Amino acid sequence: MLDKNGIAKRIAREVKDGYYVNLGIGIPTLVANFVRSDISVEFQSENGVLGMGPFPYEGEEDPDIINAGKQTITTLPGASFFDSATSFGMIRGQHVDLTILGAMEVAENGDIANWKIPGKMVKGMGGAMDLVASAENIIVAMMHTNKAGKSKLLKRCTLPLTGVGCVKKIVTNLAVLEVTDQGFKLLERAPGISLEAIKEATEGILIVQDEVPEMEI
Amino acid sequence: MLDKNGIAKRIAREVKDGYYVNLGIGIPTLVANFVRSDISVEFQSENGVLGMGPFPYEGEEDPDIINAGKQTITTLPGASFFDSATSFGMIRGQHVDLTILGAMEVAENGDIANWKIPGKMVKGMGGAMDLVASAENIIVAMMHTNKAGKSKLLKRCTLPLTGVGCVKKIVTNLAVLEVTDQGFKLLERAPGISLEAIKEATEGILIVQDEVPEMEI
Amino acid sequence: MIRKTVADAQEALRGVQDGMTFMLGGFGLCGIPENAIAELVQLGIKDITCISNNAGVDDFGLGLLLQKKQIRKMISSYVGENDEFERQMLSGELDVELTPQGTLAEKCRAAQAGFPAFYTPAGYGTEVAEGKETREFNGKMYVLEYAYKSDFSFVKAWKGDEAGNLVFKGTARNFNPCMCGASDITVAEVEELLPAGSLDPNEIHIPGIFIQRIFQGTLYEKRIEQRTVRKRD
Amino acid sequence: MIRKTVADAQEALRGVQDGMTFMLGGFGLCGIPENAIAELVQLGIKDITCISNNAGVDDFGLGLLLQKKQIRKMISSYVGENDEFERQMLSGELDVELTPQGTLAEKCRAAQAGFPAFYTPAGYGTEVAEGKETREFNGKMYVLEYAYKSDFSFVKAWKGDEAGNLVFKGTARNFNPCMCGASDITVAEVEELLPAGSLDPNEIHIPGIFIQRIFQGTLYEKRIEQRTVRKRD
Repeated sequence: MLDKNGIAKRIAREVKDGYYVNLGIGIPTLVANFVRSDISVEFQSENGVLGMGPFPYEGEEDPDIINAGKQTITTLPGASFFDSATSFGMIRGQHVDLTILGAMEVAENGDIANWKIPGKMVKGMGGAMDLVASAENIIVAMMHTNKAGKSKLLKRCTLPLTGVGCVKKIVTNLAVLEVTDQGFKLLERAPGISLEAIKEATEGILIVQDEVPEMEI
Repeated sequence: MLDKNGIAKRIAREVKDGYYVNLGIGIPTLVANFVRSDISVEFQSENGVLGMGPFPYEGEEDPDIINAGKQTITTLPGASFFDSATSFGMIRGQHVDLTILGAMEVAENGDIANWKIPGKMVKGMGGAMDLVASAENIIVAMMHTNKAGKSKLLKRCTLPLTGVGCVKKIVTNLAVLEVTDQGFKLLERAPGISLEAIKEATEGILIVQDEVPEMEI
Repeated sequence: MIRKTVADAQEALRGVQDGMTFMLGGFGLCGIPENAIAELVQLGIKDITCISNNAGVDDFGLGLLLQKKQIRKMISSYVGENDEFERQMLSGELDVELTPQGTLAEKCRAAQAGFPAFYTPAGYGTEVAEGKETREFNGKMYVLEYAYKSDFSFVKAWKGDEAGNLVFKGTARNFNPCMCGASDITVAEVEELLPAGSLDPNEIHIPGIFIQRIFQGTLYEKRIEQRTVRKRD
Repeated sequence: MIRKTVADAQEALRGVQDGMTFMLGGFGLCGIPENAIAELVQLGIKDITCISNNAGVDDFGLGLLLQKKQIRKMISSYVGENDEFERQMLSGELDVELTPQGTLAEKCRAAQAGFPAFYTPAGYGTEVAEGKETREFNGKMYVLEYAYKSDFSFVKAWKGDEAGNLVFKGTARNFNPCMCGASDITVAEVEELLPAGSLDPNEIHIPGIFIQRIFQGTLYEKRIEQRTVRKRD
């Protein structure tokens, strides 16, 4: 079973040379740590920066330079700042090549829910609805099951949706899956995880064809 | 009868302190020369400059700094440059207080035609359609009659329209007129011009109430 | 040059009244109009509707207005990190309208640029689109969203000049430019107020035409929400 | 950092073909992509549709493509100052679509920012709105205009860096920023091409994400259309 860093590490392999990437809060943020150093990638944060670098050295934090998670950051050569309308112009206009975000639920039809638990938690959707409605290439990073052990890969989402039919790929602690017209197609197993364990943890239709290899990470 | 400078001079009196003003090509351009020096006014040109100054001194022309008439210009302290979408955002968003432009025809209902003579001249509307559709305060600067002696203040425009029901005020070589629901209301006569002469040169309904004073310019 | 300078926040906020709708720039606590917020607290204006991406934290930013129960309605995209907010929302004291972040930005920009409404794919098929008009373009579904109408915009810039021209710094830019000229009156507070002619006309982010009043702010705290650092090697 | 640099106009225009639609920046002859135009002449690409505010003059700018009859259709707001243009238009050799200037700018910006269409008051009640959908908002009539689709955008900036970031100068900015990222491929030519990190991230007008190829142009003529000056006192 993968830990959060393991999930991030596997997703990092989906990041290709020349990609502009938007990383959501949580596991997605960790992806930046594992991207190969021999490819060129720029990270966009929807609050208005392209070309994000690592966290600043202690004492060099600038309150005017943060990411969408409100963390202090730095910028790399070639970076730029811009306003929120321009930022979402980049997103809506599909100039960002890859969006990686977390989810509370994903359905076999590609629906995603990640912003609200009625009566319990309402923090808001932030930029997630814009991102999932616009991006051509969306990868969800999440645990396969929730804290109560229930599957997060469902036939239909039970929580209020963030977007419809938009998720293309999911990387969990157990598996890599593709969303197809027929359901979740199992592409890879996490190291040491059996097909049975994945089947058990997946409520939605799971399509298993041929041998399912273990992930390389 | 006023000449072009006279018309510009009279219109300059409509420019108030704190106004952002867009000047069209031709007579409107001359208005800048006659604005009182004790008021603060900024001129916008739709190709992307606010705070236009006078023409440059000989030898100081910069090909990268022009107005919408493609003339080399200078900028004053407080000026800014911006792109065309932002420029028309200013215009459409009614941040420009006064638009002064020329016309080939104006109708008694406020319609204006100034961009095309079918089969003869088609230079295009440039920014005129955006300006007349958006501006709250539009003054037309033109001769009262065309070269053939025909009235340019009509019951209905005969040329393709630039905008509908948008003109508020007209300053010609003969008169100052306001466009009202009832027709052209005569506000002022040019120095030495009789009521009869104005009536004769106006095809549309001319409303004359009380004494009509001579312009002060 | 048309002068937009006023002496201070007090003069800049002249005319604000109970029940008004305000746009406030900032993302989290980054780039928020600290002086305008402090003055709104001071004035005790009530029943405000705030259009702002976030609602501050418990004891800073818009949280200060929430503490005093001056806000009737929040229009935001993200309202986490604020216990008092959550309490007021759950108890029904506070009306909350959550809007996708890109939609929020564009509803401001639409107001600035004279667009009555626009089509965006964000929120299609979700509760955000409930009751809204939708339409297909090129095989994709879009939601019709309307421009905001508001009484005052309060924005914060890095540098500004007497003519109201603004320059922002880093990600403190965020929603501030989109909100300029998007309300009846736009009030800009800046860290450094310069004479006209001090800013390069090429480097101005927001031309002064969008600003009605500008003043130099004081005592900027610029609180950091998530101080993340790395150790030196 | 993602490198966008190519060696020259020849490499930058790889892939252009007969029958394509191009956006070209500039207002009059100010800020036009001189190198890209020269290369299009050189390549002899035919049946082009050009989206550009103006059509150049007889012997410069897009006038060079008109001379060689490479343009099938012009989409512009103003096409005066060009006898060859007028001749081709009146003879029916050239198809011309005239569009209000603000509409033209926004049709580009809409393509850049992923808006399929927008409502503008410009042209309502005129022949420009004939056959187009109209709609009332707040008592005012608007026309529905669609985003452009095009194959290449050719823009000209003052300074640029390897990452494709652009800075424009004066009114040579005009339509150039709106056209970046509004076509499948955006080619930027700059007067000065700098290493990444040379431009202040605050002062970048167009982030490199909107640009696919950038090169340093040569031999800019920057012809002035109306040389207006005043005498020294």
